[in-house]
Amino acid sequence: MVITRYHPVHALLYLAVSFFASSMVFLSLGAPFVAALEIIVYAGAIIVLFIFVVMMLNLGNETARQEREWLKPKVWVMPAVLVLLLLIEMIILLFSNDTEPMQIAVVEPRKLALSLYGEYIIAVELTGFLLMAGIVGAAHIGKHKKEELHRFLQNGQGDQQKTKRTRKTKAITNEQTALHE
Amino acid sequence: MILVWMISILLIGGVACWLVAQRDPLACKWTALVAVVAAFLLPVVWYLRHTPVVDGNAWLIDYQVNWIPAFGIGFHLAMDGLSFVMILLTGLLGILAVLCSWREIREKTGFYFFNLLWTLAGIGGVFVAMDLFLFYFFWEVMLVPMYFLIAIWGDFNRRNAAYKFFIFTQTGGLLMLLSILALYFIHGQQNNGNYTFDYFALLNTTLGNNATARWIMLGFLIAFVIKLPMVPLHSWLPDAHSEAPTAGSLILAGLLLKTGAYGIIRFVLPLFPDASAGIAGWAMLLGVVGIIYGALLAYAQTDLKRLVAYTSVSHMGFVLLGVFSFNQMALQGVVMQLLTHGVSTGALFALAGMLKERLHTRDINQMGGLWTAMPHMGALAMVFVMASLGLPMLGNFIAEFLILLGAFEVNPVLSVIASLGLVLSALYSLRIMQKVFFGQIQTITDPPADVSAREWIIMASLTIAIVFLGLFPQPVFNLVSGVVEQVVRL
Amino acid sequence: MNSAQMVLLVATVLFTLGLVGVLTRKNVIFMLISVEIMLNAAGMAFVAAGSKWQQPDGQVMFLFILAMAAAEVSVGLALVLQIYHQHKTMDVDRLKELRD
Amino acid sequence: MQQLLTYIPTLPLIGFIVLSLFGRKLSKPVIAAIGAGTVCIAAIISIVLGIAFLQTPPSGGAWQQLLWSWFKVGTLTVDISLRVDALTLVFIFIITFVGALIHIYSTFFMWRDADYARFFACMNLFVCSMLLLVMADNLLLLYLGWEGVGLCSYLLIGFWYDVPSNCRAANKAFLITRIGDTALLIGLFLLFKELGSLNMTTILQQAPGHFAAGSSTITLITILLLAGGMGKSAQLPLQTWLPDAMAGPSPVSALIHAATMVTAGVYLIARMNGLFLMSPVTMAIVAIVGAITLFVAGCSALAQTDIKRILAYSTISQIGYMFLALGVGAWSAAVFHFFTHAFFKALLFLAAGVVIEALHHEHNIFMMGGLRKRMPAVYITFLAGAAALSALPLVSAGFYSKDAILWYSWSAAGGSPVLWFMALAGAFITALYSTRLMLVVFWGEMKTPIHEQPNRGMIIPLLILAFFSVTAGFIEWPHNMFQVTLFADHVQRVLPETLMKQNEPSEALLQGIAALVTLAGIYLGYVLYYGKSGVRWQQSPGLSATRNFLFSGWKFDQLYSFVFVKPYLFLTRINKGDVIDRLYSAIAQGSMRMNTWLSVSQNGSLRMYIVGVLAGILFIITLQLFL
Repeated sequence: MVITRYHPVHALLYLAVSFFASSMVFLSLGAPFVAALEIIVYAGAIIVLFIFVVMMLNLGNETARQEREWLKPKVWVMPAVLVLLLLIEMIILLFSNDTEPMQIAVVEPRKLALSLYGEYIIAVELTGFLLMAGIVGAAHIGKHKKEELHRFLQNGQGDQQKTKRTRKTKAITNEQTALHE
Repeated sequence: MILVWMISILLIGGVACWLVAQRDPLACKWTALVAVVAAFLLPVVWYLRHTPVVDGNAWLIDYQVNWIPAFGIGFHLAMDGLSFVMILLTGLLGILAVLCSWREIREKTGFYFFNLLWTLAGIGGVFVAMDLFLFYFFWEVMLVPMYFLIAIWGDFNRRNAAYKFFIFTQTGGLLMLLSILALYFIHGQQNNGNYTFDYFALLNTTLGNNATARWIMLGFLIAFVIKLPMVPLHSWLPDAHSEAPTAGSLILAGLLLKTGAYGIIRFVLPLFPDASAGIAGWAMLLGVVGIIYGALLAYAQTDLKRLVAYTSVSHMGFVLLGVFSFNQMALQGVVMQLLTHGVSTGALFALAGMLKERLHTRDINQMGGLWTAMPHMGALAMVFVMASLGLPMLGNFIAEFLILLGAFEVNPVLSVIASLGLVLSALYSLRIMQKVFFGQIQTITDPPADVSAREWIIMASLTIAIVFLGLFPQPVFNLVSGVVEQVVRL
Repeated sequence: MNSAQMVLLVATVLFTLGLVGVLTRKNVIFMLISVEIMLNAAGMAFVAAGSKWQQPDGQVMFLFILAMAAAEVSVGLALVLQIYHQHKTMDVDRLKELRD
Repeated sequence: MQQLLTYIPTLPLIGFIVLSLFGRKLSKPVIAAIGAGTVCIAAIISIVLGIAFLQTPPSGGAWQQLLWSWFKVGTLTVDISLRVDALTLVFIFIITFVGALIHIYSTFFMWRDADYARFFACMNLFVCSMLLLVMADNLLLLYLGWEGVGLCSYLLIGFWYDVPSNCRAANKAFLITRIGDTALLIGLFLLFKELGSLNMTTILQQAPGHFAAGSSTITLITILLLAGGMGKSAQLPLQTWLPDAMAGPSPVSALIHAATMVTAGVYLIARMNGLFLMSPVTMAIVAIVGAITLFVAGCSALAQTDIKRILAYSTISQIGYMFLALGVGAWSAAVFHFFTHAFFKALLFLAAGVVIEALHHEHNIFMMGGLRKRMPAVYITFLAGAAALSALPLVSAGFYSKDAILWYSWSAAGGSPVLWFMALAGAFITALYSTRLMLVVFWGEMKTPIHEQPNRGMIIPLLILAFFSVTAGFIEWPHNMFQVTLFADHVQRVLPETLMKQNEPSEALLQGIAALVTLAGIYLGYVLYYGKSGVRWQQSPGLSATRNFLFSGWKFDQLYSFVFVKPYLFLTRINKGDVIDRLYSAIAQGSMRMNTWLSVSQNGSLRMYIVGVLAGILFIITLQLFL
């Protein structure tokens, strides 16, 4: 349902539903901590982020209409067929080797935490770096580009496009001379 | 120590040129000139003061310090007769190259002279480096600035020419690097982990004539014959020569090509005597093919510099033929050919540059009758055209004569075919004179000026050099006799 | 047919659905959403595997995926903002700046 | 005496250096003084030397002067060293003496030319190289002179460089002689390989011990040397350059292409007589080449209309006589013919130069005529030259030398009646075309007005040469007349004696036949060309095909153009772009095309990328499934 919605907010709502569902699956697999995290982080934080963006960009019915235009069968049939193939193959792979049934056991958060800060300590730190970089990067992209945009706006949008085009044509002529030679 | 000074003066001079040029381009030219002159007066003065007795295989100078001892890399410079002769040639042509570019270069003067001087430093280093790692280092030092010289100050097609030059020579260079490393490890394994890049130590590596030796030898050889160039690998040369600025062509033809031949004499033959004897027949054959093929192509060209470039291919065929004759006369002839070809072809390129400066074209169909306007230049051109076709009295004749004579003792058939090159060389050389200087003068509004004072200096020194080599070649033969005998003995 | 395989099957289906989303949608936001689904599916597979072997490692991996997803979403959305500001469109087919 | 040797080639060399460096700044009288003066002094020195040589022959038969050691590599030692023996002395004398006269003549002849200094610089260089050629004591120095004269010939043929045809002629001359030179060079290699030396004395001493007489090696060596000589001396099949070489100024034709350079081949063979004698095959080839050349060139001379080309073909023909003489082993006769030929052919060229100059550069003999009355001095001297050329019995130098060759061609060891008959036919033709030349140019009515009378300075050398053309023969009489054989005695200090057959016909009979044939030729020429009949005869249609054939020099040029020049040009033209270079360009272009092709996939569409990834995954998994 998520992928077929035209309206972004609808899609996000269905996404939240899917997150809840998967958290239930986690719970049934004996991973309560992960199930909780799923709800908190995905359904809480990430969805909220999306919603913020949707609000900031003012995506509403306009976008929905646009999406309806874009989402023609011609567009999605080919990928869908490919993906279907993939799905079939993966299922075949899954069931090709039959294993003994497993018993579900609860893995406690405590055990999880121990291993997280024991053997995976370096990975945790790296994740920290990644998040840090994500934050800094997001902030930087959000801020810096805007300044650039301002400058271009001051100089006039056309100017920028012109410089770009000239650079491109120059590159093309270089290539052509190289070919010619 | 004197060699270190020589190279470092050039390197520092190059940087100084770059810095000075931002204030005053003229001062930069003088800086370059002073640096080149100083750098090459050093060995000459040293030689005059010491005048060592030349005999056997005396190493005139030997300077060695550790550089990266962990890998057995030393900073080892040494000079024997062969190196000294090549250094002299480098000096002469280096000074002339600076003079040649005095008026030709108007843009980015500082960077230009920086590149020029660094190329010269690289060439000088190649001729004296006795550590294979150092040799490779200098090999690259001479390559990269040359690339810039062609790519920035060249003619219309310069980018293409520069790429071609770089790709060809770099391919060779990398093959050589592989071979150097292979040799390094083989030597290290043979001598219980005593890994070293030193030339003299590596000379003792026993390789024999097995497949390994042949492959390693081929790696060196390909690098050198690309530089030389040998015929199937020559195609970078006409482009690079014709597109490079005058000084660039001068250095390319006069010096860079010589590094290839020098490398063969210095490294390939002594390091792999058996393996190189194994392919001598093929190498000689390719040399002869080069002589004939280059001459045929030279005749067909209409671009003056391109024509001269193909004559280089032809003349370098003689070098290959001579080197692989393993004959004292042929090898002496090869060294002579290196010198005289450097002088004569350098002069022809300088002439082509002067003509281009005046007429703004290199197309010989658009020239003609220039003797009327420039009798002096015509006479000078005549001298070097005659040198290029091997007229006795001028140096090239002695070189080619000795090479052919030496090769004749080894392989008469090839030598006879190579002699046909002399007839073909007459064909293309006379074509230059006929198209450029003879005939009706083309309708040029104002006749171009004759040779200027600066150009007189350039051409006069080259003329004196070539006549001297033609009539009194013995000093050169004495200087290199040690090296040659050593190679022949192998 | 046991439960681990069932879970894996679910994860696979979820993954392919996400992939279809990424492939068919032109809107960058929808693509990002689909990517989230795919990440979620991957995480689910990890957890399933972890519970099968009764080890915490699968869950640790899920945590890492979670963190990565968060970072990715934040950066991705910032980019979306910028792209929208610069090009006034969210259509990936018209954003071919990568080409040269 | 010996020290004087150095000065002979050095003086012209100094003249060359001074003139080429400062020629443009000097005034014309100074240039003339330097140019002609150096050669005149050299001539005086050589005469002094000659007298000294005749009075007190040096020990060992030669003077030797080492200047410096040229180079010494391995076993090869080459010195710059001069050596003068009896044979060389003859050549030195001719080169400097005739050279000096021609230089004096040219100071007036070239007076109005803008490039006065260049002319004399080249002429002086030529004299220097030619002297080095004949004075060299080793073959490499000889080769130096050999190429040097080729260079000067090239420079002087193309002296008036602004006419393209002159340059073409110069190129042709240089190239064709270069082919011969290369053969000579290969001969040197072979000699060095066999004998380990290039010194002529050493070679001549060692050769008999080293080679078996008539062995294939010695034959090969001598044939290669002969090829060199054929190129320089314009013998068949390398003769085509000489008629074209007439594009140069007349003094050049006189000095280089008649008197001296073209006889270098004769010198080489005479000098290397020891080698040639060891190979009967080569000797026969030399004789046959000479005989054929003299006949072919003589026929061509008959059909020419350009006065200088007539003389050029006659030069080829006369050198053919010399080769014939060499081939039959009549060494001294060959050198003697060179001696007299130098005088009368130089004379003829110089006189032709005067005529051409006087008639506004008119070369066609049928546009001349009636000059007998208007230029009596030229007429008389030309008559002397033509008489010597046609070997008018007893009163011309040509008779004495040519008669000897005719006789030897039958009766010498290598001779045969066939060769004799060819030579006789040649003599007849020579007489015929000489008469034609005289009659058409000097008799009849005037067709082009004389534009100016020649300068006296040009007439004096003509008179001197005319004097020698008549009298030079008196130093060597046929054996059956007076016992005066000064020349042969002199030369035979170096050259071996001619071997004779046993029962040859009497010399007087052959002489009588030769004289009769010559007179018959002159008479036929008189009948055919006297008065207006000459023009009619020339224009008769029945002979036009033959005439065209002979006029073009037996179509040798066309043949070479078809066999060598055109294929060569074709080869160079199709390969102008360098096939191998194309190969590399093809690699470059291939990768370039690959680049454009692959960059289609790099279209920036994110979804396409993902499809790509997906396809990849599918592929891998499918592989996994089926393998």
